[in-house]
Amino acid sequence: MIVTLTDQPFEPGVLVSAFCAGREETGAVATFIGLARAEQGAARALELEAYPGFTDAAITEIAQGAVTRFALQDVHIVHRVGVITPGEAIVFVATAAAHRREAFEACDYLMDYLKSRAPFWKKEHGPEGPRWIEPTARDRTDAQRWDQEA
Amino acid sequence: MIVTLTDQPFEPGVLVSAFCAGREETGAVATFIGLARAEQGAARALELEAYPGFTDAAITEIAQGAVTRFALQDVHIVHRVGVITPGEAIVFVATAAAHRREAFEACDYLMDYLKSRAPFWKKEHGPEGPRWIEPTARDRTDAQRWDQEA
Amino acid sequence: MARVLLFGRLADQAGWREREIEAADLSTLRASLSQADPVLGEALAGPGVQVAVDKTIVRGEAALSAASEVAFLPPMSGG
Amino acid sequence: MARVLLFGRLADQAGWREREIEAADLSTLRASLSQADPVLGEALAGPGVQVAVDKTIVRGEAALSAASEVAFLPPMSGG
Repeated sequence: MIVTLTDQPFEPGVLVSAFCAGREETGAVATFIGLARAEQGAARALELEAYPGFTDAAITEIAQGAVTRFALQDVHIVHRVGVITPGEAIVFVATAAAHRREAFEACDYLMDYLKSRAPFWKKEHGPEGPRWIEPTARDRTDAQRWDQEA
Repeated sequence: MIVTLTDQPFEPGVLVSAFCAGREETGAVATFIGLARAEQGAARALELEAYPGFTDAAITEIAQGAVTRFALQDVHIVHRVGVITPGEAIVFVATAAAHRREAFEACDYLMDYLKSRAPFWKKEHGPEGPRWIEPTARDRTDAQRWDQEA
Repeated sequence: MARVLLFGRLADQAGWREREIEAADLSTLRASLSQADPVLGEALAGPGVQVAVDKTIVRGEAALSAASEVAFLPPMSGG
Repeated sequence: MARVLLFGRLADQAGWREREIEAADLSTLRASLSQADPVLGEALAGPGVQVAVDKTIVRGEAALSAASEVAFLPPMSGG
């Protein structure tokens, strides 16, 4: 399992190739890539702040829980921090499992956590200046699905 | 939208990089990669037969339906045919949407279709010789989830 | 002369995948195939076997032209 | 001397992200921060603001040593 925070742009495809390589007993790899949207100019850049040592530890703990919960063979999470411009990858999650249902559900679960509960602070730089973002109602609802099912 | 059947091995990461490139209004890319499992030697190779012109047309029709149903911005499907050895990619599905729920659900939906209903004929070459495979009960149940929700 | 295609286990059973056969309609084609190979004829009429004419699934009878492509499709396994 | 870290909007409000402050426990630290900047003091006590001591969330009081790292965390937005 790898969990990385990085302030440098990364190429999701390279991570996918490495994650899929040499897997003779993995039937299913699900991945998710979150990209920064331009929103027709409404969002010029996104700035993400993490607390190194705290944020990555929190994500690692959740990822370890997902490995047990969904019987995963492997997880790879990369999260950008710092200033991210439209079109760049913000987050990459890959899950490997014997079968597809587990791989999909774990990837979905991890993304819900990362988007709504992970310790990041998000600032949007738009035409009207910077603005701190709180989780949306939908982020909270999405994340709560897993509490009810647990 | 691209739907391709190929009898050549392909590298999923290369497809992911191409699919993600230059997307300024896509917030979410979900991908799934199905790999051939060795099953501790029980499966030596998988052989997939398609009906060119029929199989790809059927998949394209389902993918077009998914674009409408899940408000997708783009879909890319690549499916191997012929003899596939353990560790090789059998299927690649990528979906692009503004938000992650749609991207995930569409990818899940397309995989359920591809694994259980798409016009392929599958032969497993194991230690006891070749054997034609029928869809599993779980494949049928997974695919039926979408009928109930429709 | 219709172009007849067999897929999956039907091709294995028959020992061929593609053949040109003279037939004016599907029932004539089935009769001709059964006569040449009764085991195959039974398999083609078996449960779950579908027929496509010119890549479109057909239920029941269909007229065939010289250029018709008739495919016998056993239950699909998915990929 | 505890190492005090502010995150997100708290850092913007305070105009600093990291500072060394003398305090034997959290309540003393809060009082000291409030005295220097009452608006910040209020923000640090605001709804949803959590405190981590040495990267572990702490509720209520905590003793601080010279090597302690105290982080004030506004509501987390997710990534």
